Amino acid sequence: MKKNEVFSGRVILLPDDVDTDIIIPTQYMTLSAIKEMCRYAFSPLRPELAANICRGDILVAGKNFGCGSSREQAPEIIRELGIACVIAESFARIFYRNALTNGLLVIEAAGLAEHVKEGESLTVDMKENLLITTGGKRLGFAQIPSRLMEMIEAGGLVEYYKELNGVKP
Amino acid sequence: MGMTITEKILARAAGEQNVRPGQIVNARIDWLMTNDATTHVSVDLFKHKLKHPRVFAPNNTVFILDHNVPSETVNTTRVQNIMRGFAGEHGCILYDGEGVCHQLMVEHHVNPGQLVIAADSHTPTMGAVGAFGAGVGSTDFTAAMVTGSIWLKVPPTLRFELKGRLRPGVYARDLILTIIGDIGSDGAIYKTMEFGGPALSALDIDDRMVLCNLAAEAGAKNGIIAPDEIVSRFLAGSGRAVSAQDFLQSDHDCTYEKVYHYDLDKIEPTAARPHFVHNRAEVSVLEKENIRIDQGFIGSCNNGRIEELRVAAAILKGKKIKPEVRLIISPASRQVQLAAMREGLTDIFLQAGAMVVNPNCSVCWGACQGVLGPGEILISTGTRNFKGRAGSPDSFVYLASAATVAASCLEGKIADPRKYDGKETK
Amino acid sequence: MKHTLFEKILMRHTGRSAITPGEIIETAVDRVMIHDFFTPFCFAKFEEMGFTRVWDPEKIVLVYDHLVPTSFVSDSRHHKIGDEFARKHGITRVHRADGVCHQLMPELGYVTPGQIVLGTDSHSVTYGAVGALGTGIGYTEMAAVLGTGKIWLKAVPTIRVEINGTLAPGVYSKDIILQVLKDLGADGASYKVLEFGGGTIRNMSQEGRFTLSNMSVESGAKAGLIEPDSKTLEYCKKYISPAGLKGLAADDNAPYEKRLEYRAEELQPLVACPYNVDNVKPVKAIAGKKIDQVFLGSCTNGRLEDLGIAAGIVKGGKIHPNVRFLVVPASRDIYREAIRLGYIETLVQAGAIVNHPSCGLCAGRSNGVLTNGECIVSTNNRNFYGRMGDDRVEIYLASPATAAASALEGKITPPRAEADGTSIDLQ
Amino acid sequence: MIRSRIWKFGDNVDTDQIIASQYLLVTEPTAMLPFVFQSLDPEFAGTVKPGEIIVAGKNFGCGSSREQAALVLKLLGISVIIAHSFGRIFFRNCINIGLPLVTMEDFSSIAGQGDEVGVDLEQGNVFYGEKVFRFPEYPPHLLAIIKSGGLIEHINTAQED
Repeated sequence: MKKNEVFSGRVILLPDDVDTDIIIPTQYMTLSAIKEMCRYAFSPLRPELAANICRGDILVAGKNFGCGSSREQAPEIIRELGIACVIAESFARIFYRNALTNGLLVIEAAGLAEHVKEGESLTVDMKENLLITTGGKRLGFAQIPSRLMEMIEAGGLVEYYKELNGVKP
Repeated sequence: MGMTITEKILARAAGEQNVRPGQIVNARIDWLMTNDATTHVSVDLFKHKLKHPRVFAPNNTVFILDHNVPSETVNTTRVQNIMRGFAGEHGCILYDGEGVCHQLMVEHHVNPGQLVIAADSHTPTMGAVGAFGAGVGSTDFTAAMVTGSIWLKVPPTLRFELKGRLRPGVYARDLILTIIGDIGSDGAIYKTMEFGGPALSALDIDDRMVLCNLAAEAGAKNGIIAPDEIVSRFLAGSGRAVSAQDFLQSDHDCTYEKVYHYDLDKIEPTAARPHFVHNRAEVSVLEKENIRIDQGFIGSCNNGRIEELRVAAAILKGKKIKPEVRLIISPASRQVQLAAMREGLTDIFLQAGAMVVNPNCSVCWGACQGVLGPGEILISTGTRNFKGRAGSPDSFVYLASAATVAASCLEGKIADPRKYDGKETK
Repeated sequence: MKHTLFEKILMRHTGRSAITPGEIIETAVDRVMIHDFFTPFCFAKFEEMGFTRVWDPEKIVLVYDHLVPTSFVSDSRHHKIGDEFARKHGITRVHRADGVCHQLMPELGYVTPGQIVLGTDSHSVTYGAVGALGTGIGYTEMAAVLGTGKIWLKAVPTIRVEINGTLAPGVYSKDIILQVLKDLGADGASYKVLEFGGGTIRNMSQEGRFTLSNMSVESGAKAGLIEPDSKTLEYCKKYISPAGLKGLAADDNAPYEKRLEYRAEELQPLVACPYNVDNVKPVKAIAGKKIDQVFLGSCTNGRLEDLGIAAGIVKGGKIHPNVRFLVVPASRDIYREAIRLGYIETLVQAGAIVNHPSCGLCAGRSNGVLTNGECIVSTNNRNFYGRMGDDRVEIYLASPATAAASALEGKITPPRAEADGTSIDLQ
Repeated sequence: MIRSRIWKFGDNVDTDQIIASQYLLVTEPTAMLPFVFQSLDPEFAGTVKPGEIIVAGKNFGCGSSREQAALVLKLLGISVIIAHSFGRIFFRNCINIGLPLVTMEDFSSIAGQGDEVGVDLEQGNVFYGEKVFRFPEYPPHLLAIIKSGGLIEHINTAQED
């Protein structure tokens, strides 16, 4: 994900307070690999959703997305499913931080949900910090602090320290 | 011609004067029992297959939740709720998480001379109080619950004549593992294992339950010991008066298919290697093989009573188990749990680093609590060590006495308990 | 410049004489805790990042509590990986079956007032009850902390929660935090710190205070701090001297973004209803709802005082036949002390199923999971979809007193049934 | 007359090997089938075909009284089990659910995995290559249960008349 990129993707609409027990229920967290957990993502809320997510889709949610447990499998699974970015009115603190740690682009923007329908395309302009709906509605969002942007571009904290510790790719 | 105690019980239950081995009888049942591993199959048959479903004797039908308590999956809870609903609907007795099924039956219900049928293979435990106890499957159980009786082939009896006295650090558990090592896990198929002889005067109810319970692992239909003064004292202690004519004894001129003789002075601490109960080895031999262990378990209907907990506490007192070893202790019933707290045993276990869990089948059942991962090694006072019994198909279970389990957890490898001079001798 | 307790702790660690919300600082960490659920993930990231040794083995604590005793074949792998990492890096503080991580950390002195302590669990905020900055982070971030001993933190505004007066009988610290969650909402303290104070807090036992800090995260809070005092000193006496508390107090009229004021007398027994922690109602409002199970335990309400309150209520009574009453003491020492005081015997005689200290059902994987259509009153801290088995199990979060009263009646019941005058007395 | 391929098993195959405890507490029996013989022969559950026959040594089905051990073999389509000897409760459970068993000493040392075997339950004959082996008649009361297709069916008819 480069700094000034412009990309678009299919919208998936989620409500307020989507907690991390919904994103990945506890009983699947001892599976040895993130890949194996993906098919259970969101199962308590929408059991059919995980199987229908395609690479490049965009999650659009209400307030307090990712509240609850600090389980980092939640953002890791969302990234593994190929979600390009998560746009929510507000994020729970630990989820937001874990998302950055995993290089998952998370954008806070209010009032988007009323202007998009599930399945519609949405364009994200990281240069102008703009969200553009198929209906032509343009919504701005706050600039992501450069320190956090670096993390996302580096692909997350692991890549960041790999470089720092001189680990050969 | 005289009859054995088992033949007398079956004759009485079938309303016959006398019975012979091989004869088929239709026996009236005094107690029926089923647990959360088997009941849902019976309830399904009762509700969907039977044309005229009704429960013959609800107040003699006991439902016990003990195998997966507290429930580890939603499936288990659904199955357990079927059981709870049925017991409530038909007025059967229900124990919900109060302890292991056979322990509760002996503690609260079964009397000498009675006939007990249960959907659990360790029902021979009832022989400790001079009753006939045999295990059946869910369909048999359902039929028995509806008709109140069951067809049984009268088994020939093998007599185990016991003399002498167990030495310090040696327990009834070591004796029965030695016997099964001798006769093999099919050594008593379709037969009764009757234990008797002068040694019995020094074997209390706990020891007798250990012997009769594990008879199932030699394939026996039932295990039994003629009731005596020790049994009547035990029954009085739990508020049950029993008439003398229920204290059946084998006639002096009864016929035994075979008689085995055991001198208890010669018994050594014994274990069963994975993956068979008859795969016997002396603990002193295993000690030399430096077998590292991951987990120890003290509990089960065979070896989870206050007597075992006293033996384990005597060894663990003031010491600590190896840090990377898990020792799980499950009192066999609520009564044992309360007694262990009052006698300060629980505190000793907690100081030693053990886990003291709720009264249930626990690691012996191996499907809910204390489940082993691949490659892990368990030493257990449970009833079975079959492949994968306590979790992963690639895990290993050694069976042994509570003393051996406690000693092994102190050393992190299988160890002979006698060096801890088990002050708690019998 | 006036500062909150949170800002004072950051200043103490960075040597700065002032700090304002929004500033990002980097600070050393006094202690970290990793529990068994995340050992495989955390340590794999640590290796992947190319770290070869931990920054300081003395400052790392491993606690096995979510998967203890094991329920599935895959569980012990998490413990084996933890043991291996501890052996390789000389970590000696490994607790394999001693109780819940957030109870052990303060109980064993691994957290003391004024420290910064991180855990791979969102309820690490519990440590705020002894005046320490405790907060939860993800396992990748923890891997980086293991390698560097440092973390970046954003200074955030503080919300002051002031409670004065005396709680009515039957009303406990759990009811206070449920009231706060009702007023703030599940994200009311997101990117903020809660600071609890006032007369009611000063009179509250140290154990009661842990419940407040523990659930501050349920409103999104980064930390839930309580000014350490003589009670904290008594609780941590084996590990700190009075000097350790110097300077650990907010300045008078420190800059709070918001103040919540409560009169303790006006509070009543509350319950968080499915499926959100801020969906809080008076217990009276839903009294009478049939229940199938009660869980007494967790790092929120599994302490000695909680077991004592429940024992007082069930003493001489019998748990309702339709209810499974599961009790899990929060730590080994609490379990021993509760046995010595007779609490466990009373609970078992009433029909409770008492288990070895661990997260128990609160971990939400085994240990008493329920099916859709079933209903449970529980003293832990979360009631989301699927948190205790099937995805629509109804979980009602309440105090140990409400839980015990409900277990007796077989339906949701307030601890002091004022309505019909029958009072289920406490001790 | 049943004629089919056989699956060979050794001595002392206990019911934990047939179906492990952790798979028993399910409301839908078919949920157990993928795990049958998981610890002994993981291929079995996926490759066994309806009608096939199990041949085993001593003490087949020893151990636990779990009737699910008999049920899962019947649901997988096993038509008959021939063994040197059976665990007592397992024998009873198979009869009760209408899964026929044949006790025949040392047959397992003759027949090999995958061989063809024929079984005539009424006449009491087992055919292997050119050889014919007799096995003892069932006692009358067992034959009655087998004929009605199982114990419950037997009770239903008995309660009728």
